[in-house]
Amino acid sequence: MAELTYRDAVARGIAQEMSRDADVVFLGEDVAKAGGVFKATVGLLEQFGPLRVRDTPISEQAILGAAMGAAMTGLKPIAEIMFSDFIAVCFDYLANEFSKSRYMTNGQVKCPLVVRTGNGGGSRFGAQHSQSVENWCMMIPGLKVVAPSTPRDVIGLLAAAVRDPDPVIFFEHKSLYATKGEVEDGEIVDALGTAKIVRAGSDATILALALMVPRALAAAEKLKAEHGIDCEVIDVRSLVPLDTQTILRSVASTHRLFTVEENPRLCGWGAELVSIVADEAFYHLDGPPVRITTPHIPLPAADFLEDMAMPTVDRICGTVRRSLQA
Amino acid sequence: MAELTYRDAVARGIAQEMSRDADVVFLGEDVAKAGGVFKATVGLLEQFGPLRVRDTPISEQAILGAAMGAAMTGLKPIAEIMFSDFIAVCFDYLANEFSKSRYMTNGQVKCPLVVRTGNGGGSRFGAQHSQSVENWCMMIPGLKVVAPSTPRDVIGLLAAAVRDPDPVIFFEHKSLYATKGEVEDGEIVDALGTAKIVRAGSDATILALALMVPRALAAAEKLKAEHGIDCEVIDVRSLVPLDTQTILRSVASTHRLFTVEENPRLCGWGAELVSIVADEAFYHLDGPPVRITTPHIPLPAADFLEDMAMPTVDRICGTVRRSLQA
Amino acid sequence: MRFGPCPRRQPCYNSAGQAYFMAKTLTQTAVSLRATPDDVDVQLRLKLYRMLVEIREAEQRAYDLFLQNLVKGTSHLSLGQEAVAAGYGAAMEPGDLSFCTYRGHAHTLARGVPIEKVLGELMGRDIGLLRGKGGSMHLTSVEHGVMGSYAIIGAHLPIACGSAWRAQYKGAKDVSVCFFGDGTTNIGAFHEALNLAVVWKLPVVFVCENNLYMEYTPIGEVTSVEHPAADRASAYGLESIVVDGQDADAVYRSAKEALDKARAGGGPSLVEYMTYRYSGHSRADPAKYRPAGELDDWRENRDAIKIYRQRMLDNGIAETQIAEIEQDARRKVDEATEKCKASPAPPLEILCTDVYADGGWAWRN
Amino acid sequence: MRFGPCPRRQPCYNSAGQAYFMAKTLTQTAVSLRATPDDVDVQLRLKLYRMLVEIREAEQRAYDLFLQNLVKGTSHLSLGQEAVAAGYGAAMEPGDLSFCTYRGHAHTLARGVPIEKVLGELMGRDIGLLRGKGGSMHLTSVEHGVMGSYAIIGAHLPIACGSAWRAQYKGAKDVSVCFFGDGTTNIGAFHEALNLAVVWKLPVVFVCENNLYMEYTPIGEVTSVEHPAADRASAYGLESIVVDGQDADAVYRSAKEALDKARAGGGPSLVEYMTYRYSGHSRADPAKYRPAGELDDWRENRDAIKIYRQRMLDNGIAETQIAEIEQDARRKVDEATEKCKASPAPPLEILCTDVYADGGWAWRN
Ligand SMILES: Cc1ncc(C[n+]2csc(CCOP(=O)(O)OP(=O)(O)O)c2C)c(N)n1
Ligand SMILES: Cc1ncc(C[n+]2csc(CCOP(=O)(O)OP(=O)(O)O)c2C)c(N)n1
Ligand SMILES: [Mg+2]
Ligand SMILES: [Mg+2]
Repeated sequence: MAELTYRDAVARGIAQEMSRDADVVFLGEDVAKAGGVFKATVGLLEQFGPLRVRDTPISEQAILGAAMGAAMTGLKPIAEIMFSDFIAVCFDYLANEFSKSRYMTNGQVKCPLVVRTGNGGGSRFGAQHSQSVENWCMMIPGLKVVAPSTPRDVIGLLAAAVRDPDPVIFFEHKSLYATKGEVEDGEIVDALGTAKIVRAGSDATILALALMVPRALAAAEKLKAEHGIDCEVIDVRSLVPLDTQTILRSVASTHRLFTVEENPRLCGWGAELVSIVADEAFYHLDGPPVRITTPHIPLPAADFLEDMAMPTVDRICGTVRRSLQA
Repeated sequence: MAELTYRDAVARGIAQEMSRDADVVFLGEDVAKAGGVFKATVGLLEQFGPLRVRDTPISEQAILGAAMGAAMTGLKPIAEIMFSDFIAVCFDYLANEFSKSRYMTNGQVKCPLVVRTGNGGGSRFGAQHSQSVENWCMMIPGLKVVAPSTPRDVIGLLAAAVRDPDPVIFFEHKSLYATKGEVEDGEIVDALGTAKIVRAGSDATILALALMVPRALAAAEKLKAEHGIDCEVIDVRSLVPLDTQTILRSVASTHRLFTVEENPRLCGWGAELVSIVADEAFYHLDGPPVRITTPHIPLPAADFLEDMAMPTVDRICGTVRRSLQA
Repeated sequence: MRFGPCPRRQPCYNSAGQAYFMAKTLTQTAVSLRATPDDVDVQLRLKLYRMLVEIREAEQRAYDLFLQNLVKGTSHLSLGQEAVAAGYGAAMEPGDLSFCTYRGHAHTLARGVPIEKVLGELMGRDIGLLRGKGGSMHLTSVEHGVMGSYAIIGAHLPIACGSAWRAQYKGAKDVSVCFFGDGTTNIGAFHEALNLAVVWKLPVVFVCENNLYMEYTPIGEVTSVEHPAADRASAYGLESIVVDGQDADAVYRSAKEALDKARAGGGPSLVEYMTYRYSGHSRADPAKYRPAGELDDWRENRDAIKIYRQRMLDNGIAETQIAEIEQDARRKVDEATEKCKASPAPPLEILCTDVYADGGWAWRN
Repeated sequence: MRFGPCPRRQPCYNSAGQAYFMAKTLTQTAVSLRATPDDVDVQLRLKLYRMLVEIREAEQRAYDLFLQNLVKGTSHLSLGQEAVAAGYGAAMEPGDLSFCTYRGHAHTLARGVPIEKVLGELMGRDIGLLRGKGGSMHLTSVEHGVMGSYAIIGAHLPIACGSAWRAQYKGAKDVSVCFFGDGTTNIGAFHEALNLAVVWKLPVVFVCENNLYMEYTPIGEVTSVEHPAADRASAYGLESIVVDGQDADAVYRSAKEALDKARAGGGPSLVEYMTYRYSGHSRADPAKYRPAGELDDWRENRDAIKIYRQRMLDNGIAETQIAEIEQDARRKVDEATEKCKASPAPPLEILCTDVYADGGWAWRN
């Protein structure tokens, strides 16, 4: 057991997989010599050498295209897209290429690759460097989508992603890089498609992802302490594959559903989850499922405004309380 | 009154707006001399000349970037992206640039532009030329999103889109180009953000868009004739702005909701609508809201497979009937 | 002529090879090529000719089949452009990898994929290479080294880089070959791929088939240089090479050169082939945008099969042997057509298979 | 030297202008420049110097403010690169339009935007140019012709084309100027924009500031040619131009030339300026990747302000007049800083305004 930052967990996770399998290679902008702009990949170049850890030009399409070409011919690349907002400049590879090639070729082509990317707000970087874009990927058939909230999950889910035979988009939250958590020694491998109940409760189910998990947890504690409302908090962790069983089971016992989404509202992952629950657990619901999201706006840069835009502990508490007491 | 194809309505709609306003310009690949690959823009070059109707290189980023730069400095460009799947190669402009510039600049920059694009399946074009990607745009704050189902709506909504001071993504359905409809003479201008009840009914509300509208209508007729089930069918038409009032009012009277989505399931527009209805009309619902979508797969090319993938009249009927009778 | 001499272009061959560079005009080249001393051996020549006519026959059949409404959807033929596919098909080693476009039937056939697999896919039948799940624009046969056909312009150039990177990393000796059109040189991915390939010195060959048109628009109207690929080579520190794409020998020799260079660790090449498509851009296109006489001129004076047939005769190959190859090709295409017609539509069970590696499509538990 | 002579490059000036082309090495250029006969008038010289020092002072202040934790988020300074922004600021006409990057404080100031508006935006205060809604990477002032600062690499090159297209279509005489870095030349949008600009002959000037680094990576390690912009000009049929970006006069003259050409209907230019940034890439970067001595060398021998100050003295401008400009700049920056510190955070009411043109954010009724 050791305490590790989320940032260091990234490097450890990559190193764990690169040590295990010589087919795992890593590429991205400023990732090698500089150790990444978030310093999340420090030491990998030194450990694995310049043939396996490669700096690229500012060419996101070339990065993902190269990752795909390498993956379909035998390697297991990890590609970094520095900020998840930049997925927009190479979206074709996620939307049309490595997501569809297995299906289109009747199973001939395999693309075991991982795209790691810095996601989310809270760093006052403004509208083009702060987005939560898990839904950009969730909506594409053929992709798997993961977003860890703890250092341990970073390692475990990254290992699962690298070992997975399908393309996995791995969202690291920029505002979590500095956070710490206990991590066991030795190899850690988790499973994709498994949500985690991080707080048991009986009055309502709160679904959250990444940075929203600690906020949902804090809100749950506050709701308990101040209002006697006992929430179950689920860290969804993996949007595709999606652990609907854990979620449906929880709703069947709490009878209420809330989602806490960092993305702007429309077509967020929470919409999909609400539609699943509303369809399949309709008669278990005692009241409307409610989504707590960033409003449907671009993120502002100024600290005060950004803080008010993203779901806060207070907003979660207020929404849950008002909704349950309605 | 005249009967017009959906295809010809596009050219008429563009011509109507270009005749009215010299600031309206039009650019895209093969749109001028060749009249577009779907022959939807035939005659515009002849009518408005090569300065206003411009063929471009295969450079989708340059097309949308140029449209944006022209829009923010005084023109009202209409840009064609030939197939909506290609939005993936220029997604940055939709996701990060013209959608966000007004907000980021505190209202200084305006981007009155329209992106027209051929959307949807049914043409046996395979997975990279057949997608329904309205949700790719709906999820981006700052964009408006429209998808007409009739020739008349093509003209009216296109006019509304061109006159709108915000960027509008205008989805034309490829499989509707050959369909015909009555269109009144003279100028036609519709309003964004208005859904249309295309069939009144009392037993369930069916929401549909574009090609799914005629299918939902056919299903409603069949449900009535064969099972006495009376469905209200709403052509959503505009995803952003969204006419939630019409939808909520309908659900409040029918007490059941179905969506018919051509997109693969996850994070489709129907998820958002279900989440809105489940939240705001929860106590009006007599049973689970159900989404009828293309399965979460890339679209196959072979005619038989493609037909089975997209929602069919039979699948809509079967789902509604089973669900109401459950 | 739409394309004239380019002062910046330097031939990279000195003596023997020079014949297959574009001279001032295509007509001159074509003439000069017929007079070129022969350095291609007979077996190779027969093989090249067989490929040329098989591709021509198969493509012509595809055209006939969609006139009969048996090919659904779209379809992009290489009629007229056969020599590029054939030249590379002959020059590539087993294990070398092809990355093609939607206009990829020819390149797929040239790697040895059975004709019925290709036609069957166009027809949406179960016999098809992809059992109908991909369609004409996505022909792929991993066992033949055809690593896919890509329908988003430019997307496969970076992908070919990745494949070449794998070869470099693993110390494998295969070369990745990426085919694309003149219009493709104007999209961003082209630029990113070329730069990366050079910086990483990857074993990849970028093959630009300049057929003068980007869909319906003459390439010169939308391109800032005369030779869309060759005039940009120097932007990546590469040599500028233009080759007569109607001469299968010229294609073969230039392909060999580029492949050898890549295999020897010399890095990427970008080669531009001047060629012409006889059919419209796709099935929907009657190609009315062509200047009068252009098509006839190419068909008459620059047809890859005519040129090659004459060269064979000039080099003493018997008319009977040539005719036999031609009959063979027709027979193969006929047989393939029958197989396809007899094949059923793909079964519904495969609609939702192979989305994920477990064979299924389950995005949830 | 990282950059040597490029054989393919042709100067586009013959005699008078030749001084401001890169000679073999920067050091030689810098020396030769000081010996150049003067052709810039005194008023312009004073204006240029004022811009240089104001930008330097403001950027230095931004740095100090983030050390005090008063600038939140990130911030990309142009310390060392002032001459490019100033040269263009002086050469551009009112009405000409600037398209900047995240490293755009300098270019924004050079168009006359008040210092407190810029610093205020960096500090997330209500006084800021965008009232805190954009942040340091998106400085925009339409009234000053600053049509935005763009933080996705390459995105603004096509946008500048569109602006130039509007000018061309409307018969307006303004020119669009697009600033970007060396690293930006490797992204696809660069290629698409350059091609379109040339094909459409647009009045746009592409200004590449080659500061030798793409973030933390030396540009040569990820670029297939020595001069990332100039060596690619020929791929678009443009002239290859490299200019000493540390010499404000050289920048001014080359800017004038490119602007005049565009205004006269001569189409686009691509100009590469050799320069250097003193600070890290962004606030988070200590810039340890630099070879020892590199920074010192630039600061000592190639500093834009030092060079220009000396030139003014050489040309008979009084030390007192120079010192007055410098004091003025410091005073202005001090005053601006105080105004910013006194400004409150933006009010919550503006959180959801200006998403759509009606002033609000309503995506539904
Ligand atoms: C990104 C993208 N934009 C546009 C298209 C539509 N399209 C298909 S083929 C084609 C023309 C390609 O021209 P070229 O590269 O010369 O190849 P050719 O078809 O002549 O072989 C276009 C524009 C596409 N498939 N992908
Ligand atoms: C599409 C995209 N990729 C990556 C980045 C991250 N990034 C920001 S600045 C930068 C380096 C840019 O280098 P250069 O063009 O030389 O400009 P400079 O910063 O040196 O002024 C990178 C990679 C980005 N903003 N956008
Ligand atoms: Mg072509
Ligand atoms: Mg730089």
